Amino acid sequence: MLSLTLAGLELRNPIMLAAGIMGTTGESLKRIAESGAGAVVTKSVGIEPKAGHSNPSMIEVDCGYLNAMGLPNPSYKNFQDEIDEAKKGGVPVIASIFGGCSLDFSEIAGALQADAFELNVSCPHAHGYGAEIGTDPDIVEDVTRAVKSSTKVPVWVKLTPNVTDIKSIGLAAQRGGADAVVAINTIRGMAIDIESGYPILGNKFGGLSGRAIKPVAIKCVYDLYDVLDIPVIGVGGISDWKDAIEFIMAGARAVEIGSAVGNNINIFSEISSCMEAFLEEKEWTLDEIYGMAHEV
Amino acid sequence: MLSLTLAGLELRNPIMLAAGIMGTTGESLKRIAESGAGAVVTKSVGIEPKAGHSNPSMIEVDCGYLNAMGLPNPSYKNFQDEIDEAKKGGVPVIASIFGGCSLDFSEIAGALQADAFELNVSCPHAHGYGAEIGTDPDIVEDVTRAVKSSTKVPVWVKLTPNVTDIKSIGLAAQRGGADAVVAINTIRGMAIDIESGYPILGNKFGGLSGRAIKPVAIKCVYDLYDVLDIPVIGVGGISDWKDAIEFIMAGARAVEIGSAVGNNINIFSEISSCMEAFLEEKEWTLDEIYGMAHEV
Amino acid sequence: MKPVNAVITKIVDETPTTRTFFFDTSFESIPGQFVMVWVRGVDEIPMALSYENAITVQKVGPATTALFELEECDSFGIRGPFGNGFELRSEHILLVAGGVGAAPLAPFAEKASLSDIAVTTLLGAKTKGELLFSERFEAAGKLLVATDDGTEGKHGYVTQLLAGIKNYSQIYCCGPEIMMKRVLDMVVPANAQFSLHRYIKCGLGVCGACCIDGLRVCKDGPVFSGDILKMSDFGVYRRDECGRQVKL
Amino acid sequence: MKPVNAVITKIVDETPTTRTFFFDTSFESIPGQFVMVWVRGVDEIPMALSYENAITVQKVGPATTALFELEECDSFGIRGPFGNGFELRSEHILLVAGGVGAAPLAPFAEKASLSDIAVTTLLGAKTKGELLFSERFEAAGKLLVATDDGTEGKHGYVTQLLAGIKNYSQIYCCGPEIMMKRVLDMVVPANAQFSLHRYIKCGLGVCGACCIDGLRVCKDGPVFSGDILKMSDFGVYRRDECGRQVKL
Ligand SMILES: Cc1cc2nc3c(=O)[nH]c(=O)nc-3n(C[C@H](O)[C@H](O)[C@H](O)COP(=O)(O)OP(=O)(O)OC[C@H]3O[C@@H](n4cnc5c(N)ncnc54)[C@H](O)[C@@H]3O)c2cc1C
Ligand SMILES: Cc1cc2nc3c(=O)[nH]c(=O)nc-3n(C[C@H](O)[C@H](O)[C@H](O)COP(=O)(O)OP(=O)(O)OC[C@H]3O[C@@H](n4cnc5c(N)ncnc54)[C@H](O)[C@@H]3O)c2cc1C
Ligand SMILES: Cc1cc2nc3c(=O)[nH]c(=O)nc-3n(C[C@H](O)[C@H](O)[C@H](O)COP(=O)(O)O)c2cc1C
Ligand SMILES: Cc1cc2nc3c(=O)[nH]c(=O)nc-3n(C[C@H](O)[C@H](O)[C@H](O)COP(=O)(O)O)c2cc1C
Ligand code: FES
Ligand code: FES
Repeated sequence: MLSLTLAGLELRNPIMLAAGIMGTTGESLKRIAESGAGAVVTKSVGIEPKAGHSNPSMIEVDCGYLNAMGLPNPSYKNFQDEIDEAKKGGVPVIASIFGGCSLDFSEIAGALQADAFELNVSCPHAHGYGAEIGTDPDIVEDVTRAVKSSTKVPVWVKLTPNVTDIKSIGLAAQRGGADAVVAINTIRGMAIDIESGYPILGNKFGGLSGRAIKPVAIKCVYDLYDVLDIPVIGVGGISDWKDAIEFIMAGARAVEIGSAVGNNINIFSEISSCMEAFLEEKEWTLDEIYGMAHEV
Repeated sequence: MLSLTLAGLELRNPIMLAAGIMGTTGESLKRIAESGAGAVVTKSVGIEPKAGHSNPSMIEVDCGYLNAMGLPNPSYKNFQDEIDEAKKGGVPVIASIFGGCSLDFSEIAGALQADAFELNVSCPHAHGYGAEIGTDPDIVEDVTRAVKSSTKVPVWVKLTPNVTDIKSIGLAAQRGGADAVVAINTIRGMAIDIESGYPILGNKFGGLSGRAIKPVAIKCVYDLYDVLDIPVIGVGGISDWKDAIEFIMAGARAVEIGSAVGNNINIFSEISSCMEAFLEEKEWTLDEIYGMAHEV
Repeated sequence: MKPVNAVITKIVDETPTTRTFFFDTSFESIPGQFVMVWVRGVDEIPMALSYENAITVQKVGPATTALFELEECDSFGIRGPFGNGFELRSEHILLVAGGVGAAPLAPFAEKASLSDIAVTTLLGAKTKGELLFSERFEAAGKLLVATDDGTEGKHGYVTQLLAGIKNYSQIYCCGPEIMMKRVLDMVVPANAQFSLHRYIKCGLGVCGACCIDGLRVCKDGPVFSGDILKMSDFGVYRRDECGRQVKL
Repeated sequence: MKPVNAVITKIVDETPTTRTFFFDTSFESIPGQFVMVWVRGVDEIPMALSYENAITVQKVGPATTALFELEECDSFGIRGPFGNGFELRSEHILLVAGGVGAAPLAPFAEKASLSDIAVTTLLGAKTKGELLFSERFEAAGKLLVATDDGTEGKHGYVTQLLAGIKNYSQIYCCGPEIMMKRVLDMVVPANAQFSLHRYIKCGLGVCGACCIDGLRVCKDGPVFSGDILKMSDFGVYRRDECGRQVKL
């Protein structure tokens, strides 16, 4: 009863693994698929292998995490095997990709076989990538269009909340031909060690994820749902089934889970079954609660 | 040992009350002053009396609060008495003011007697006010200049984090003649009641405050410190002395506390004394830790 | 906390203007504490808990009218309990309730009588039919009644009953502020507790909308000792939604 | 949690390449768990706790070299403990330690001997001077030594000692992966626990950088039972910082 078609992909449930979480190896993606996720998104891969920022690259803060991994990845050239292994999990595998310009993006999308692509134009701590691109509607439109013309599979665009108006970026992605948008990537943030004055992260600043950001993500999804014709995929701070329901009511067709996987690798099946029980008790369908907050 | 001069104001300590917190009545401001704050900022007042958004106007979320008060205020015309009463607390009283254009702002600043003005161009849920103004550098510069020419006391500009680049807004305030900037106001956010699908706040969405936003505020302060010559005042998620130290190390000359006052009205004196003890133990002065995160 | 969903299990007409709504969740609370009742799409308003699982509502404006339109199985949101509640002390206590001010005092009377404390209640209302919870007060101790129109008990204000009462050591009062002010003027302030009504916005002690003399009704109150109120705006003016002073 | 400040109270030179740093905070931990040690301005790296308030560091690259430059009263950041640690079971246990792999095994030997479990340790190193914690292992039970250059004990690999040992029911192993792989091939997998080394980035079980066969060394490990490792990449390849497979 949770199955759905999301921009052309058949999903057994709308609870997916977010990019950058246990997504570097095929086996770890497979493990998540087997643990109940409706689909899995890989770590963002780029043109060349990258080691990422130096450690500490992720720390716990009040009600969330700060990370500045720095997009470590083996490059797309070493990644098809991982995707193929991940496919054995039996659910769609979405390749998250990043680049410095539309050529990078289309090179990667043209070369990889995946069930869909998620364009990371939203990582807040990668110099020359991510949000440095994703805050400009024209570039987002351009990148999206380039990827669309180099692949036949659905293309999702992952948005940054670190903008004055996320709707304009979502609309740009839609104009570029995106099949869905994903909101949100992490929020720029920073923590300082008061014993020494040092910024804690190796990269000094990073992106805030986890429960702290849920209200911000809900608002972004709500706003995007209002202006877009393509589906919105919600991500940011989901840690239980209630959060997932809240996103769907805000207007998310499906959701992704990141940080919360760390402490609960069974979160996908747990959320699915609790969500089913809730819908049953309320006598609601997934379709009925989709965007419900806009109708009341 | 915590006393300082902040943009012309003598403060006994750098821990101030933030705008909108127990700031509507002179007596409540006085109470906070007497409980140890270095200065108090009033509720933002505008041209006409405003009742604000309907309730619920503030709710608790994970690690923070969402509020959409809607700038309820008695108008500046009914406010001088409150400021005068607040002054009996013996610390500087900063009048927070808002308006729809520079004329509004200068009318209010010209009429009120206060120790300084804080311009609210950053409230995320007031239609035609606040962040709808504060996301445009030109308007911010214009409003700041207008207020500067209608008052002799220091003018602080309070910034919204809901922008692609807060530095550009801070620079605009500085160009307009601001004596300090205050960062940050709340972050746009929203929560939905999954039992009914209703957005919980009367205004549907609001601003996120409290511990959840501290890393975001720290990053804003850090960035502003880098580019501005005028002092930065830090606010957002401070709930203990360690948070206050973290802000000062990030580059805040002083801090303001909002949400945390609700559960701990003695927070000002508690933070001051713990901060003193910490500095003593470390053999550091307030000046030495100011901006420390930029030097390591 | 966010509002929890409270499904109405029973509605009781108490008086022509007052209804009790029982719901499917219970709150452990000290009588005098309040909850914020969210009538979805309309407003959220403060209400005392008149039972651990009920509120008793007087219909006065938009939100309470919307509540009156609800039926069994309908629901509203509730968060709380908030505030401090009445502090139970002394051997013999006197309750003074005016109108719907009886709502927080009825469970308090029951709590006191369970602790073997002698409870005398002075209950006032406009007219006989508006007397709220008289059976509950009677069951908990002694009850004296006053009505403005003389249809039951003393003809006049509840404060007129007060003069004749001796022998209590703590007084608990809830009702219109003017009436509470009159009570305060008649008793030893330190021996009296008053549950105040101010415009509640956040309910969390943050915004300051409910402040009286710097004290937050939602957090430091709603119950205040008379000696604190002696030196305050109490009985003189309230604040409207904008924060303006309004003469009472 | 954020890193806590650990002030160095004592530095002990264990071997020419290995130093123990004692600090002013203690961690309650299961031997085999690790902490993330933040050398400010340089890097943050995983280290086993060799005592409840110490780490024992082999100098191999930038971060460990920076650690070696620290003196008493200097400090670094620590967060943890992370991971699962060795599970103590059986009456008679065998520890197999190679090089700095002795760091988590020494406190484990002490814990086991306190529980009256018979402990036999096979300790290997390149050369005599690099044998780590031999006194601690000796004090906790029986110790057999092997050195690559024959300067002490058996001339050869520690695994060569293994053949002669009987009578243990659980084996605990930490050292270079190649050596651990050899051990795994010689024993009943289900009776052996191995502490793995993978590149640790987040340390929180989130990023997946440390995954081996889908299992997270930082969260599901670093200690894994031999029967889990039998079917994995163990001993075949590791991943570099970019996530690329690298043959061991
Ligand atoms: C601590 C406390 C406990 C209360 N307990 C009860 C109770 O048990 N039963 C009961 O019937 N009433 C109680 N009230 C009063 C009740 O909250 C108001 O009657 C209700 O808010 C009216 O809302 P309305 O929209 O129907 O009327 P409106 O026309 O909006 O207002 C009518 C009156 O209620 C006041 N009011 C409106 N909104 C609020 C608000 N957010 N906070 C405070 N006052 C408000 C107005 O100022 C006005 O005086 C209590 C009030 C407080 C402060
Ligand atoms: C669970 C665990 C416990 C460990 N316990 C100890 C111990 O008690 N004593 C000890 O001396 N060493 C221990 N190590 C190894 C130690 O972490 C590395 O020696 C150290 O990270 C080297 O850093 P470097 O900058 O000095 O050297 P580099 O030149 O950066 O690296 C040298 C080697 O260490 C590895 N390394 C570097 N960074 C990391 C990292 N973040 N995570 C994992 N490996 C890394 C590299 O892959 C390389 O193989 C442990 C490792 C793990 C995974
Ligand atoms: C450790 C870590 C690594 C991440 N890596 C990526 C990435 O490579 N690409 C990407 O688009 N988002 C990445 N993200 C962002 C997440 O996919 C997600 O958008 C964000 O964390 C918010 O969701 P959460 O609160 O559920 O974690 C990463 C997040 C974390 C915590
Ligand atoms: C209930 C409430 C009311 C507020 N009202 C105002 C206001 O009138 N003007 C303003 O500039 N900021 C207002 N703010 C923002 C705070 O001053 C502060 O910037 C923000 O809450 C972040 O700080 P905190 O995390 O310490 O609360 C308000 C915040 C809250 C929670
Ligand atoms: S209503 Fe906000 S402080 Fe009481
Ligand atoms: S290092 Fe990130 S999951 Fe283990």
